[in-house]
Amino acid sequence: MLSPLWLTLKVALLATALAGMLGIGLGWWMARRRFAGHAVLDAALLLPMVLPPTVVGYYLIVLVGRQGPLGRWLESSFGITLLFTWQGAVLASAVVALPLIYKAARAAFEDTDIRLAQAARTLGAREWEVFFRISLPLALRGIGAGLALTFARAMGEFGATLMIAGNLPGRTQTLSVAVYSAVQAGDDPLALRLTLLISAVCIVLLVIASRLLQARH
Amino acid sequence: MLSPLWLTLKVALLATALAGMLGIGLGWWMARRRFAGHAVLDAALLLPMVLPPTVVGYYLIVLVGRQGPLGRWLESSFGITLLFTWQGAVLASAVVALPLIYKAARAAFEDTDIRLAQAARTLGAREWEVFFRISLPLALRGIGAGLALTFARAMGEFGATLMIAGNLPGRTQTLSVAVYSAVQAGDDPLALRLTLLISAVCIVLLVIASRLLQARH
Amino acid sequence: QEIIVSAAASLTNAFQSVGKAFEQAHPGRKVTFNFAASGALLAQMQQGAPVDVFASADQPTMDKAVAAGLIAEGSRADFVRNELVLIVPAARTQVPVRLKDLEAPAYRRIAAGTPASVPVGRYTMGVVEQAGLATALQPKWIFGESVRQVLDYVARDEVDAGFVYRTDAIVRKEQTRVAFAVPTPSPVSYPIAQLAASRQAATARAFIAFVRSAEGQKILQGFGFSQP
Amino acid sequence: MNPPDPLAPPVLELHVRATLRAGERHFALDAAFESRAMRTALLGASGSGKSTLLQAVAGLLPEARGHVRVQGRSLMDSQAGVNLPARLRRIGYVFQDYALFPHMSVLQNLRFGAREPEARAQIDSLLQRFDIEALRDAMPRSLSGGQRQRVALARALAAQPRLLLLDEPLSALDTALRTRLRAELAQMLSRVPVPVLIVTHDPQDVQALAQAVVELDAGRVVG
Amino acid sequence: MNPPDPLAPPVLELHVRATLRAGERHFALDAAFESRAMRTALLGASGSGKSTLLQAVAGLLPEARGHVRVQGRSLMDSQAGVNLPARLRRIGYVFQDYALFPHMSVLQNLRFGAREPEARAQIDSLLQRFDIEALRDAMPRSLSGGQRQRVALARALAAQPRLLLLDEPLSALDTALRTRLRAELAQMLSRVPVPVLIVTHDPQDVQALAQAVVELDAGRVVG
Ligand SMILES: Nc1ncnc2c1ncn2[C@@H]1O[C@H](COP(=O)(O)OP(=O)(O)OP(=O)(O)O)[C@@H](O)[C@H]1O
Ligand SMILES: Nc1ncnc2c1ncn2[C@@H]1O[C@H](COP(=O)(O)OP(=O)(O)OP(=O)(O)O)[C@@H](O)[C@H]1O
Ligand code: MOO
Ligand SMILES: [Mg+2]
Ligand SMILES: [Mg+2]
Repeated sequence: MLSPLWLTLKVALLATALAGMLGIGLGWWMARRRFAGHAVLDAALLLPMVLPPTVVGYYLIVLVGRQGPLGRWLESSFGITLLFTWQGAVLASAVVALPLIYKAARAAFEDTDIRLAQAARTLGAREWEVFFRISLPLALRGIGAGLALTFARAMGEFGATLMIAGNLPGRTQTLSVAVYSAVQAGDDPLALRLTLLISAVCIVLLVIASRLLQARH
Repeated sequence: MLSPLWLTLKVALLATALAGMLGIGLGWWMARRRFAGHAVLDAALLLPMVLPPTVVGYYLIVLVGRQGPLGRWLESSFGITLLFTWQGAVLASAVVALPLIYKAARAAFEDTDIRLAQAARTLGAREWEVFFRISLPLALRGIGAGLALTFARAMGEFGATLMIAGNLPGRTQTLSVAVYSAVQAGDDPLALRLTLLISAVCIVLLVIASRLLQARH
Repeated sequence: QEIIVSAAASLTNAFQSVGKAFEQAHPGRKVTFNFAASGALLAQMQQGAPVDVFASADQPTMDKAVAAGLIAEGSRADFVRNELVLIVPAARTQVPVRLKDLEAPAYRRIAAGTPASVPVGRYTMGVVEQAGLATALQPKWIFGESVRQVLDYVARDEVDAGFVYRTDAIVRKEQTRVAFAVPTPSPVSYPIAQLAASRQAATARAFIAFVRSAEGQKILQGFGFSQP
Repeated sequence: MNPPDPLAPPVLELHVRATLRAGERHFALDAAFESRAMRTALLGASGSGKSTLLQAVAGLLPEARGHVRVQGRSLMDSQAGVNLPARLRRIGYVFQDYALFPHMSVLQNLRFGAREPEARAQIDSLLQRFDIEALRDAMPRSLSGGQRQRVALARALAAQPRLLLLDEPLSALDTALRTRLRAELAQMLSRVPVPVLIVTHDPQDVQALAQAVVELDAGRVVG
Repeated sequence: MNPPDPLAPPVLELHVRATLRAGERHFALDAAFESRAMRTALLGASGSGKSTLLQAVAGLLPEARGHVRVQGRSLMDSQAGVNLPARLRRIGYVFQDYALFPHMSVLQNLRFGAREPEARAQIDSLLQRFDIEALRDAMPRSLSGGQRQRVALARALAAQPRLLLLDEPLSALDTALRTRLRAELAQMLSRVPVPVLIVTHDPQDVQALAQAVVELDAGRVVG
């Protein structure tokens, strides 16, 4: 029961980091820019959420599988294969969870007072300073909520993960895949134990994270 | 292809409404109150997100099935059964999507300026007026983002839905279940058509919703 | 030396035991399983998943794998049979004895796997059609995402009857009762094969041989499977 | 203005204690005074506790203890267990930083507190008096500083309060406008006799608008 | 103060055109003036465009056209295609509503713009002059109105700007403090000769801090 736990944590944390960077960046960009098709792009960024994870997983393997355009390039250029690896699980979870942090970040950035960013600029701040020292801290509560959701989703993701990473015990079998398998195998006691474990771990981590965030306030 | 579409829309919209009311209420309450176990409850409210939907569905059946405590009560008191009905699908989707709107609403409410609520109180506003006329409109952007995520999730939900609602063609078969089946059955052309349909519908609805929201600003 | 065996979800419990026995019998060799629905397994292999052995719950999925050129020639073999059975909740006093009984109003809801994606559902629809009951039963169906879901519905007394494999019924023998076995037009046989791309062909073949050996078959029978 | 009636209860009687904390810092307010004048000016150096006192009177400081009586009406009396919620105190409060509702137009801001038809009927004349009719449909974010201040003042008056708390209500206005509004305000207050507690740094405001002066220093009343 | 040198370029030369819109309303700014004085007061009624003009000079109004030159240095010249971003204009701007960074302490607010070691070294003395040393670790939300205003002023000066834009920088201060800070400011400005454009409604501010006066009315320079 411990090996899937570490794997799950590793996958969920890395996926949160990956989706977090991408989603916060996208949210920032979409909050500031307006262009034709802006609203459509915004809605399209939610699609990984709208499609059943298994379907997302399916299209992901079409893309990054050995036959896929991206997969072939990754393999020939760097010798990286994503199918049946925990890195693949990270990718799947990150893609599925991306809409969560993106939407939260965009709303949070739009709610920050632009006049504070302007004040920072008159004080000589470059754009990256404005971002890291003003906009990001001011949007922290909304972004924190988005990251909590992202992490939770990454912990619970199994549809797309199962497709890309497979269900290889000890190697790519995350806790949620294990719970799923246990339920499927009719092993109720194991399913319950795993459910309690995953719930406890998640609550503990989220509580710690919220403490840390509060301390910064 | 159209009958699952209407069903999906009906289920997703009702689930968004249900999760929305509950999640916004919970978010408001959690934003204002502090008590022992507050952080733990906050994290626990994310659990429907952390557990694989199939597992959530499984426990929901245990709860609202005919053998379940809630299910038995509902049936004997009101003659309502949720299993294998589209109302069951609404419940499953709402439960799975609840964390999204809850987290978004809580963060948005916490970011609103309490002094504006205070100003409203000095002007004679009751608490419900403060909520509906001040706090809710001020938190609208964050809440809107949360509702968009909730809707998208409800559209895409199928793990828990399938468990509770069964997969009754024309009655409880939602679009995402249909895409899932198509992918599983290896019917790629059908899967692609359904994917495009579900994506298009979702984008159109989200774009319309964001227009409406903007008009209010 | 490690091989990856992609096997249908319904083999989960049985293959885990087989795998342990195989590793004991062949020290230094390791089997890692990848359990999922047969359709998902096929999609993975088509995209180049590094699988050595594929065990499907039905022939059509394996046929598609062969057609896609994934399977090493001559390695395909049927290794177990399963049986379609009709089960009812254990508490029921009335038990159907033939398919036609399901027409009775007492059977309001009947669960089966989703025909499009769950093999057991395909078999079910086949026999129902052959018995001329398709129209009569049509309004009664509740489709599950997997055979386990069908089993669960019956075990919880949510439906009046359900079609599952014998191997599944065994898992919940306390809460369910097998009414009768349903003969299928084509037998429910599971094919196993080595992947053409396998880099561990020897181990893969050894595993397939072990599954088909007397020892392997004994384990599988313990989980309710019968000989091919 | 008539001279205060010596037999009537004091217009304002208050004794407010509260301690504000933020990290290591804290600020203790312990201010008591009585005033028989309808309009009292609250003076004091920056940071002496003027705004904090107004908040306590308005019922916005949950930690406040003591008592607040306005023309004999008890708004708070912690010994007697009385603590009217802000909503029921009927106070017109001009916050130092206005606290306009950013999602409402000027008119909507004014209407928010004007519940009775009578109060509503009066809104047009308020807009006119404060020279903001042209801005009735403007949103606060598109107003200048002085315009915002006038809206805040008009909003407080529109609610027909029984006590006015004005926190530097004219500070953002140019001299001409300030003189005009000061006169306007004085005139309005003489017609509808509402008790007023006004924070200001302008001696002319004190002269024109107040009949008594209370001075705060480090949270306590002096002089 | 020395009399202005007639041969040197004017301290301030500007002509700014911009139109603000919100819904139906719009406000057209079209203000041009030259000033040879180091310190110029900008007067005008509430809503006449003073804050808008300062924003344009600071580079915060993207729609602004025209030119802005400070001591010969061109900050904007739309004909020549020059438009320095706000970051490079080296302007110390005291916003009318302060715009303090709410997530930073007073000290962190001051340090934000003080990039060079020399600027940093000066922070302590600024805190002292504005009587806010005791508040160095306080967060803006726990400050009084006048305290916030002083922090905003200190923050603008801490960045060692080459032009100061002060939007009613002393309006929230009590009379005593106001007089003291006015003197303090005048003294600091006489030591480090930075051009100043100050919006104020207080004749005493004009007298003590400005050598020239420009008056705005409805977006245009009058008188
Ligand atoms: N949450 C807080 N924690 C600690 N101290 C606080 C808090 N809020 C305000 N203070 C301090 O309380 C004192 C009184 O603040 P208050 O706003 O009442 O002053 P004021 O008299 O209105 O001043 P001004 O004229 O500058 O507006 C100030 O010194 C301020 O720094
Ligand atoms: N976005 C906007 N759209 C339309 N009008 C605006 C907008 N922003 C400001 N205004 C108007 O522009 C005018 C000038 O505003 P500005 O803030 O420059 O005035 P000001 O001279 O600083 O006044 P005050 O002394 O009251 O601060 C005001 O009438 C204001 O209502
Ligand atoms: O073993 Mo299956 O492919 O889930 O019926
Ligand atoms: Mg104050
Ligand atoms: Mg202004």
